[in-house]
Parts: sequence; C-alpha cells; structure tokens
Amino acid sequence: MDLKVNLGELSLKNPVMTASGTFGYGLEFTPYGRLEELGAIVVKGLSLKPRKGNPMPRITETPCGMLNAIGLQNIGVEKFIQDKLPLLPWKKTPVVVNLYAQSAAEFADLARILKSEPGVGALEVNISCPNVSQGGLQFGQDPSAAAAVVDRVKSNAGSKPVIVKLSPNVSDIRAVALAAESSGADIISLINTLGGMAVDVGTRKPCLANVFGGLSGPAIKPVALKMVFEVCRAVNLPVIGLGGIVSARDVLEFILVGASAVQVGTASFTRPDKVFSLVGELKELADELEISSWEAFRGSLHI
Amino acid sequence: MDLKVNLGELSLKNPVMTASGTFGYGLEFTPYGRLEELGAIVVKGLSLKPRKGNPMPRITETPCGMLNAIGLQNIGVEKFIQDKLPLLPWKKTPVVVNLYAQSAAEFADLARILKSEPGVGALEVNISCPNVSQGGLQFGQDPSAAAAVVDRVKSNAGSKPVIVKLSPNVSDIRAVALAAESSGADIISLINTLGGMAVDVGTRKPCLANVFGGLSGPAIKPVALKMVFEVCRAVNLPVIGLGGIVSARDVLEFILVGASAVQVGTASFTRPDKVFSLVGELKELADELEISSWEAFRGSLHI
Amino acid sequence: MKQSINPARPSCLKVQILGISYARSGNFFHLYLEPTPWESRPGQFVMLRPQGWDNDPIWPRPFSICEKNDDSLRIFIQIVGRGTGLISRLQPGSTLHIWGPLGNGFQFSPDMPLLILAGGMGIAPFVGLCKSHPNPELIRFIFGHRMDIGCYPFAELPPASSRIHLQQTGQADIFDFQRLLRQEIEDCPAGSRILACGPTPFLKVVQEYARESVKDAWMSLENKMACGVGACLGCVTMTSSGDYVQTCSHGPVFRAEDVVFEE
Amino acid sequence: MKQSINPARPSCLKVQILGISYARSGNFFHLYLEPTPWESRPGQFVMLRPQGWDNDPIWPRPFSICEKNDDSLRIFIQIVGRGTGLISRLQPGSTLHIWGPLGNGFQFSPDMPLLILAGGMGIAPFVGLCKSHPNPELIRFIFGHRMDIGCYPFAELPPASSRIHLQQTGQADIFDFQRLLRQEIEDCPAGSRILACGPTPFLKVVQEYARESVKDAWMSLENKMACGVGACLGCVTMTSSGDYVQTCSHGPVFRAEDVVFEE
Ligand SMILES: Cc1cc2nc3c(=O)[nH]c(=O)nc-3n(C[C@H](O)[C@H](O)[C@H](O)COP(=O)(O)OP(=O)(O)OC[C@H]3O[C@@H](n4cnc5c(N)ncnc54)[C@H](O)[C@@H]3O)c2cc1C
Ligand SMILES: Cc1cc2nc3c(=O)[nH]c(=O)nc-3n(C[C@H](O)[C@H](O)[C@H](O)COP(=O)(O)OP(=O)(O)OC[C@H]3O[C@@H](n4cnc5c(N)ncnc54)[C@H](O)[C@@H]3O)c2cc1C
Ligand SMILES: Cc1cc2nc3c(=O)[nH]c(=O)nc-3n(C[C@H](O)[C@H](O)[C@H](O)COP(=O)(O)O)c2cc1C
Ligand SMILES: Cc1cc2nc3c(=O)[nH]c(=O)nc-3n(C[C@H](O)[C@H](O)[C@H](O)COP(=O)(O)O)c2cc1C
Ligand code: FES
Ligand code: FES
Repeated sequence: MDLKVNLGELSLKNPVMTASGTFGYGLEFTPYGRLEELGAIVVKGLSLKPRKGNPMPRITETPCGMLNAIGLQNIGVEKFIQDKLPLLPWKKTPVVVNLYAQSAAEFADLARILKSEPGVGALEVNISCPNVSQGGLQFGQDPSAAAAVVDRVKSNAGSKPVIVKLSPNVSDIRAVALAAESSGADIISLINTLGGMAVDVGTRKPCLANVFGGLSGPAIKPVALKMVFEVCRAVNLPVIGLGGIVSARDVLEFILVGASAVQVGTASFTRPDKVFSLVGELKELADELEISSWEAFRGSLHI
Repeated sequence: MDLKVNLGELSLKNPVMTASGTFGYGLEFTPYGRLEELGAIVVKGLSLKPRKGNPMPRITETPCGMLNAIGLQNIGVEKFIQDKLPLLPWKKTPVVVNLYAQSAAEFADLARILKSEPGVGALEVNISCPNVSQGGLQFGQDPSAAAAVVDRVKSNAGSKPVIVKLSPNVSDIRAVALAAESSGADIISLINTLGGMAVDVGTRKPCLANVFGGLSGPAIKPVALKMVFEVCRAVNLPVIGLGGIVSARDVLEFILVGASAVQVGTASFTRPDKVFSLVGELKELADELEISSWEAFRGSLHI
Repeated sequence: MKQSINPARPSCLKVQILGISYARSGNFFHLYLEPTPWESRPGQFVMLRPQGWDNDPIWPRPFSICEKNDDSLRIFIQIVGRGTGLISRLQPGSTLHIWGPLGNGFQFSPDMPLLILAGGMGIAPFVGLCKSHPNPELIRFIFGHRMDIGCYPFAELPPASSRIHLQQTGQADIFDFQRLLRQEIEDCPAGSRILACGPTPFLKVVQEYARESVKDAWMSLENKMACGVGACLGCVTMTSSGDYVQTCSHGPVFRAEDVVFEE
Repeated sequence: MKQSINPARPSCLKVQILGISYARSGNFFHLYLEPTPWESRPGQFVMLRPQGWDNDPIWPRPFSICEKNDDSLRIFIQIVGRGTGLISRLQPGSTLHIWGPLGNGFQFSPDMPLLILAGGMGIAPFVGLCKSHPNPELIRFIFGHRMDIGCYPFAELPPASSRIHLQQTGQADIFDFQRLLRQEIEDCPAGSRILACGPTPFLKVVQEYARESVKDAWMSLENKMACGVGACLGCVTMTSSGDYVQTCSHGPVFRAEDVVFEE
C-alpha cells in the first residue's frame, strides 16, 4: 500500500509526523534515522524572542507516561531560520514550525516572519501549552479567544497551511475545534498534554519546579483517541491525531477513528529510532490487515 | 500515629475508603480482608430502580489503566437496603451510598429513602459518570446544574453528610467544586473517570459496546492529584482524593496536596486484598516519614 | 506461602512457581505452583498476578484450575497476548499472587454418566476432573482442537474413559466436528450430564444441539475479567431472565439454557 | 547485534547481556554487554532500555560507560529505584537497546597530570579511563564513598596511580573528606587538570575549592534524563552565561566555573 497522505495542501509521504517538543529541532535525531523518511518534522515550539524556559526540575516519570514543564525554552524563530532550518531536509520532508506567543498580535508576527520561508511546510499554532503563565491555555480553553488567534495567524501566513493544536483540558473539545475551523484553520491537531502534577512525599515538594506539568505518553492514549474521534466527526478539516502513540497499531487506531495523520511524541524518548521504525512497521501492519488505502480505512470504525 | 480522621461529621478510623463501583456492595471482598478495618466502604452507584447496565463488552485494559462503561448496573436502592446493608459492618465502618439519578427530583427521592437508614453513614452524589446517556456529566460539567442537584439532595438528606463527586472532564474543576460548596455539600470527592476510548484495528470495532468509557487507574493519577490540589485550595470543605491510588505512598501524595481521605478504586482489581493491606502499609510509611499527625501533614506541600 | 487460611473459603495467597513445562508447541505451557489449601471443584478458576507486574498490565489474568494435588496446583496456559506472554517468561522460584478458588465450577455426582465437550483450551478444567474421577468409564470425552494434539494434555485423560479427538484445520473439519457434536449430544443417555468448555462459537453450537434434544447441558464461559470476584460488573453474561449476571461469581459455569449469547 | 554502523557517530543498537556480576553488596552490580563498535571517550554515557519495559517505565536510563574493550561494554550500576532494580534482575542472554556514545566526555591529553575526584557512583566513568591511561602514574585518584570499599571497583585502578579512598559514615567523615578535597585541589600542580564526578553536594564543594585556588576543573553532572540526545530540554543545567543548556548533549561534563548550581 502507498502510505502517502494529503492534509489539504500539505502532502506527506506517510502519516507519521514527529510531535513538537519531543524531537528537538530535528537534527538531534540524525544519527538514529533518516529524517527524509518521516511524514513531517514538527520542531520545538518557537517564539519571537528566545525563551529561557522554566526552572528545574522540569520532567518526571509517571505510570506509563511523564509530566513536563519545560516552559517553551527555545532559541527564537530567527535563530531557528538561520541555524537549523537550512540543515533540515525540508525539500524532501515538510518541516512544520510550532508557534508559541503570548498574544494574538505576536502570533501574527510569527506568521509574517515564516510565511515567506521556503523551508517551512506549515505552521502549527500551539494554543494548548499548560506550562506557561501566559498565552497557553487561555487561548486553548476559550473558543472565541482561539478563533481570534487563528484568524490573525491565518491572515498573515500567506499560503502556508495553518494547523491548530488543541488542548484536552476542556469540557468539550469540539467547541474549540469548530471555532478554529470557522476562523480558517486548515488542519487540526490534537491532543496536547493533559494538566497534571506529581509530588514527593519524602521532601514534601512538587516533582516539578513549576508545580504543574503536562501529562503525555501511553497513559493518555484513551483520552486522545476519544477526542480525536469526536473532533473528526465535528469538523470537515483534516485532523492530525496524537497522544500516547508508541506502535504502528496505535497509529492505525488514530486513523481508524478518523485522523489523516499522526504525531509521535513521548515515544521518541523511549528510543531515538522509534519514530523511524514506526514507518516501516506501519507499512507491514497495514498490509497484514489488508488495508487497501487510507481513504478506505480512515474513519471506518464500525459503530 | 493515630490514623483517625474526621471529614466534618463523618469520622473514619483511617483515611482509606473504597471507591464506588470497584468494591461491589462490599460483601464480595469479605474473604480477602476485614471490612471493619477500612476507613469507609463506598458501594456501587445505586438508583431508584434496578438498572440493567450497558451491553458487553464493558471493560478494556489500557496502559497502566482501564476503561469501563458498566452503565451503572445495580440492584436498586431498596434491594440494597434490604439484602446488602444488614450484612455490612456499618456499626464499625461507615457505609457510604453512591447515588445515581437522571434528574434532581430523582436524586431527592433517593436522599429521602436513605436519610433514615441507620446503616448509611453518608451519601455520595455521583454527578460525574461518563457512561450513561442521562444524568451523568450533564450535572458534573455545569456548575449551576450541579448546584441544583446538591441543593435538592441536601434538603432531603436529613442529617446524613452529603459528598459530591466531581468529574475531571471539565476546563476548570474549581467552578463545580465551588458551586457544590455554596449549595451545601459537606464533603467533595474527586476524581471520577476521565472520558476515553479504545478501538481494535483488527475488527475495526470499539473495544466497548458503549464506544466511550471512563479511564481509571495509575495512568490518571497525575491528573487527579492536580485537580485535588486545586480543589483543596479553592474550597473550605474536607476533600476526598482519588484516582490511580495503588500504594501507601500514593495515599500520602493525595493527603500532602490537601485531601483529608482517599478512595481506592481500580487497585482493588489488581488484588482483592489490596485496599486492606494499604491500611497497614500507610501506618508504616507514615511512621517511617515521621508524620506526627494528619493535621500537620495534610496540605503541607512546600511550594 | 505461610498464611493460615480456611480451606472452605477463597483466599489471596503468595505462592512460588515450582516449574514451567512447555508442551509440543512453545505457545502452550503448564505452570506448576506451590500447592494451595483450597477445597476446589473442577471448573472453578483462579486469578494470577505475577509480582513484577506493578501497574502494567493493570489486571490479573483468570485461569482454570487444571489439576490440583498435594504437590502442586497446575495451570495449563496458551500464550495469546501480553499477559500470558509475560507469565510464560517467569522463572521457577519467582512468586505470584493467586486468589481463588473462584466461581461455581461444574456440579455432578460420581455415578452420573458425563459427556464432556471441550474445544481447544476448554480442555483445561477437565484434566483434573477426569483424572480424579472415581468412575472414569462413565466419562465420554470429545475434544476438538486446532493445533497438534501433542500441544494439549489429552493423552493424560484416563484410558478407561472413551476419548475422541478431532483436529480442525479447515472449514470442512469444523462441519465434521459440529456433526460429531450433534450426534454425541443426541445419543447421550438420559440421566447423564453434558459439560462443555471452549470458545464461544463452539458453545453456541453445543447450546443449540442441547436445546434441540433437550439435554441437561452445562457450559463454562470465558469473558474478560478485571476483578474476578463479582465486584466490577465487567464480565457479565446475559441470562434468559433478561439480567446481566457476573460470569466470575455466578458462573463461569451456567446451565446451557440460561445463557443468552448476544450478537 | 548485526547492524553496520559508523563508529564515529552515535547509534542505537540491540545488544545481549553477556553477564551480570554483583559487587560485595547486592545493591551494586556490573553489567557486561556485547561490545559496541563505538569510538567513545571516558565520561560519555549510554541510554539503556531493556526489551521488556514496554510502556512502564517510559524512559530509558542513563549510565556512564565504565569500561570498554573488545570483549564487552561494561556498566557499573547501583540499585536506587525501580529502573535499576528491573535491570538488576535481567538474565544473561536477554537483550536491551542501547544508544550512545552520548555527551561530550572528559577531555585531557595523555601527558597531563590528572587529579580525579570521585564520589560514590561517580567512580564509574573513571574506571576505564584509568585502566587504559598510557601514563597511570600521572593520575592522582581521590575517592569518597559511603558503602564498603569492596562495593566499588576501586581496587581495579592501576597501582601506578596514587589512590586514596575515604569512607564517610557520619558528618565528621564528610568534613574530613572536604578538607582532603580542598588540600588536594590546592596542591594540584599547574598544568594539571581536575576531573570530578559524584553527587551534587560533592560537586558544589569541588567547584568552590577549584574557584578559590583557580584550578582547571571539569565535572560531570547527573540529571534526570528522558531523551539523552538533547531533544526534550528536561535535563538542563544553568550556565554562568544565564542560559539553560542540555546536560545530555552539552555535557554531562562541564568546566566547573561554567556551572551554576541552582538552589
Ligand atoms: C474463567 C476463565 C478461565 C480461563 N482458563 C484458562 C486456562 O485454563 N488456560 C488459558 O490459557 N486461558 C484461560 N482463560 C483465558 C485467559 O484468561 C486469557 O487467555 C488471558 O487472560 C489472556 O491474557 P493476555 O494478556 O495474554 O491476552 P490479551 O492481550 O489481554 O488478549 C489477547 C486476546 O485474548 C482475548 N482475551 C483476553 N482475556 C480473555 C479472557 N479472560 N477470556 C477470553 N478471551 C480473552 C482478547 O480478547 C484478545 O483477543 C480463561 C478465562 C476465563 C475467564
Ligand atoms: C550522565 C549520567 C550517567 C550516569 N551514570 C551512572 C552509572 O554509571 N551508574 C549508575 O548506577 N548510575 C548512573 N547514573 C544515574 C542513573 O541514571 C540513575 O540512578 C537511574 O536512572 C535511576 O533509575 P531508577 O529507576 O532506578 O530510579 P528512580 O526510581 O527513577 O529514582 C530513584 C532515585 O534516583 C534519582 N535519580 C533518578 N534518575 C536519576 C538520574 N538520571 N540522575 C541522578 N539521579 C537520578 C531520583 O531522583 C530518585 O531519588 C547516571 C546518570 C546520568 C545522568
Ligand atoms: C518534553 C515535551 C515538550 C513539549 N513541547 C511542546 C511544544 O513546544 N509545543 C507543543 O505544541 N507541544 C509540546 N509538547 C506536547 C507534545 O507535542 C504532544 O502534544 C504531547 O506530548 C502528547 O503526545 P505524546 O503522548 O505522543 O507525547 C511537548 C511534550 C513533551 C513531552
Ligand atoms: C468498573 C468501575 C465502575 C465504577 N462505577 C462507579 C459508580 O458506580 N459510581 C461512581 O461514582 N464512580 C464509579 N467509578 C469510578 C471510581 O469510583 C473512581 O472514581 C475512578 O475509578 C477513579 O479512581 P481509580 O483510578 O482509583 O479507579 C467506577 C470505576 C470503575 C473502574
Ligand atoms: S470480573 Fe469483575 S465482576 Fe466479574
Ligand atoms: S535528556 Fe532530553 S535534552 Fe537532555
């Protein structure tokens, strides 16, 4: 079977993308696989100015998952364009830039800077980071705030496809998805991390300096799958599903409930070659299950 | 250390309660431990009329957790009072009845029936079941609907303490907690299960006949801990924390963030004697960590 | 295992693995555990949870008591997924938690002729039953299986019983087996009892034929189980009275006519 | 392990465990793995992930390369929690994924006098370094430890090096050790280099004394790590320039004066 998939204007040679913040700027993984074999590379969230991030400790392990509160440490969009992007195989595999900003105006600035970069395949608007005091969840939990951000990004992004990344920390994720759709989003991705916390009863301190963090990994897969299913039924846009994917079977589960592509996050920490090997395993499993085409399989869940 | 704890009018010999729906009507566990050694026994959710529950399959395993969609199968409140309650050691350990209804009026009826039962130590109002089409989340996700239910139960429950059990499937759980507090709840318990889903790529069917189910077990502990922490800081009521507890260390984590007591759910499936052994382990660990009293330890997280 | 326990009640024990022996195919193995003091009945089962499972898998796994004697408790296991795979890699000397005996088990009196119908792993609960039966000549044993017969403990059944096995490798074999089952059920003399265990499609067929020829048939059901003690309501079976009942505590053995197979 | 790989770059390999040998206390052990084709430097580390870990623990675990030769890669491990406990129970013949060599490692030239300061498990990266050093007489090795000296591979260090160890069982010993460290650092001749590895309180002391006497000191830091390759930003160290940098990829070895210990 041909693994190729189109998300509107964004064409991928296979549906396996990396997830922002778990794959660095891509280059960290060159010893472990060929970047050009991935569906797309989504880089760490970038802001207008470099960000120092949160104090340590920033990560802690949880049952079948982890919490992180990195706080969006990044080198800033300019330095990324200068130092990293040229080294990425963007001619062969789309590079998606994940965006973080504290206001709709800043998001617009980011879009303007990136719209004319030939190496940028799409923009992913992160309105769902739980680990920053401003600009994360305040957009992701409020449909009208989300709509305003998407609108500003869209009108400054030129022809770049705009992906909107949703937060699971809401009563009804469909409301935010619909708001993003109606304000012009091209693609929806979900889920970002679930808000969570861990503490150490010995020291009586939180395990993260930020107290709260975002939960990711296999633990959250059932939550992610449900939300992806719901959003796929609610909107007419292509959807990228993520949350806890570690195997080719997991990838197919997300496509079965309606996703067009997936992102692999925490799994890249279990082994740096994981996301690369998933592409091969996906092909094998799709053949084994006699899936004839993505069109036939996608959303074909019998209910 | 004396493990005794008071939740307002409700006194427990230790903070370890069972969680509704994971401990049957209590009697199922008599071969595996002494019920009278538990802090309290919370029984399966009861409704006015017996309920058949959802079709099969109803449960599926997930990474470090499980999904269930039992659909509140129960024998009905009358039969419980007649057949089960007299066999429970309610004189030595409070028996808490978990209530499920489809309307505020039905909740009031349940409260009226139970208020004069000497064997009933408290009522737990389940406004957070994700697995029923009516009466579950519609109350748990809406502060004013929650307030209305609590108000009706409270005014019909006589002197029985009323526990309100919250759903984690919300943007801000504090809003619902505050609504419950202001309409007279005596105690808050949280969390119920997180909405989730699992599918089988071989058969292309959902793993649960109900499609969606509730996620429980260690996987959700970080989410539970955060919400318990938040609610403890928002309300002035005693809080019962639960979600993913499997060890004495987990129990202490919930108390450290502010809970007065805890409930043990899915862990009772890992071993039927689990909840009993937790009481002993809790005492040992509290001594090892030199915890002098619950008052001194509760909520003592250094931030 | 040092707990002092009442043999008439179920209990949760910590026991050592005495040995693991593989059957002809590496996918089937016999697990020998320290003996338990339980008074159990054939058809009852246990829940197993190896020490190292921590939080994943979250559930224990249910297995029939295959055979029980003074030296050991024996479980016969087919590797079908992660849990059975993990169990198969345990080492002798390692410990696991076991609770039981669970469920009702098969009821019969020693002087009753028995027609035992087993499909695949459905042989497990009958091994001890047949070997300890005082009158093995009263047992007629029909066994359908997919894998080589050497994978199953069929040869252990008492020679005094009449034993028939039929391997199914294709659709034609399945029809043959169904014909055999129908014949055997029809021919089974009054006053005898039919005991069946195996995959659901097999049990459906047994139920149908037993109903047709009005025979006293009992069958053991398999459902996914979380608690095994009747508490979670996750394993229920629809009964002819219209209620869901817990397979673990009301079963796993049911009168054939009481079971409603849904879908 | 059959992959064809470039020894000059890191890679992720699947290797077998050749053996496990326990040191005097059951909490310390040496893990011998199939040899890897890497060109590595002392102070570099690897990430280990046993095959059976599935989803829990979710992270691999970082360990220094203790010694490397044609026969095996050796890791020296102390059991401190769940992950190291699980690794200690692996059987020879079982496989694990290993990736590396990671990080920068210690830099020095063979004719430089070295003052090596190790605390506890901080001895691990220095064992291979010392044993393969062409001029062991240039090495002065100071080792502070809590457990019996037999738990650590101290006796393996070349006799030609000057070796001092000091066990700390109480507060007085800690002060003695600190005094020793200060003296050694002060006395260390110009043109020599200080290499340190150990727990954070120990490294803070080394940093302070090296600063006081303006010595060329390097130290290897330990932080919790998820990816080990610089991607997650979970393991960062605050540097004197005010930036957080990844300990795994910019370190784990830092110039002592570049490190800012927070809190
Ligand atoms: C009362 C009872 C007695 C049993 N006795 C035996 C026995 O003596 N020997 C034996 O090998 N097996 C027996 N089983 C089945 C055994 O419990 C399952 O094969 C086992 O739980 C599968 O675990 P797993 O993790 O390997 O498979 P999973 O990865 O959980 O699942 C693999 C496949 O097995 C199916 N499955 C999982 N659990 C069950 C279950 N409880 N019942 C039926 N199918 C299931 C799944 O749907 C899936 O198709 C019994 C089951 C019950 C309920
Ligand atoms: C670059 C590097 C090299 C290392 N080399 C060695 C070595 O050669 N031999 C060795 O035995 N250990 C070494 N460690 C430490 C080792 O990685 C940890 O002991 C191990 O990850 C603990 O795993 P666990 O699951 O057993 O403990 P956990 O249950 O995860 O934690 C138990 C305790 O150990 C602490 N801990 C956990 N991970 C780390 C970590 N990465 N660094 C420091 N403390 C930690 C925790 O805070 C906790 O107090 C090294 C660490 C790093 C970063
Ligand atoms: C360490 C870490 C850093 C992350 N950083 C970002 C980020 O910068 N931007 C973003 O949109 N999501 C970020 N995420 C969220 C992931 O992209 C992803 O949505 C989430 O981890 C769920 O997927 P997973 O379970 O496969 O990891 C981060 C996640 C982790 C674990
Ligand atoms: C099988 C099952 C049945 C449940 N039934 C109920 C119920 O009837 N009423 C209720 O309030 N909660 C019910 N719950 C939710 C639990 O009481 C608890 O809130 C949840 O499982 C989280 O705790 P845990 O992770 O310790 O299991 C049920 C949970 C499970 C797993
Ligand atoms: S397995 Fe829980 S009720 Fe049967
Ligand atoms: S461990 Fe991920 S950046 Fe260092």
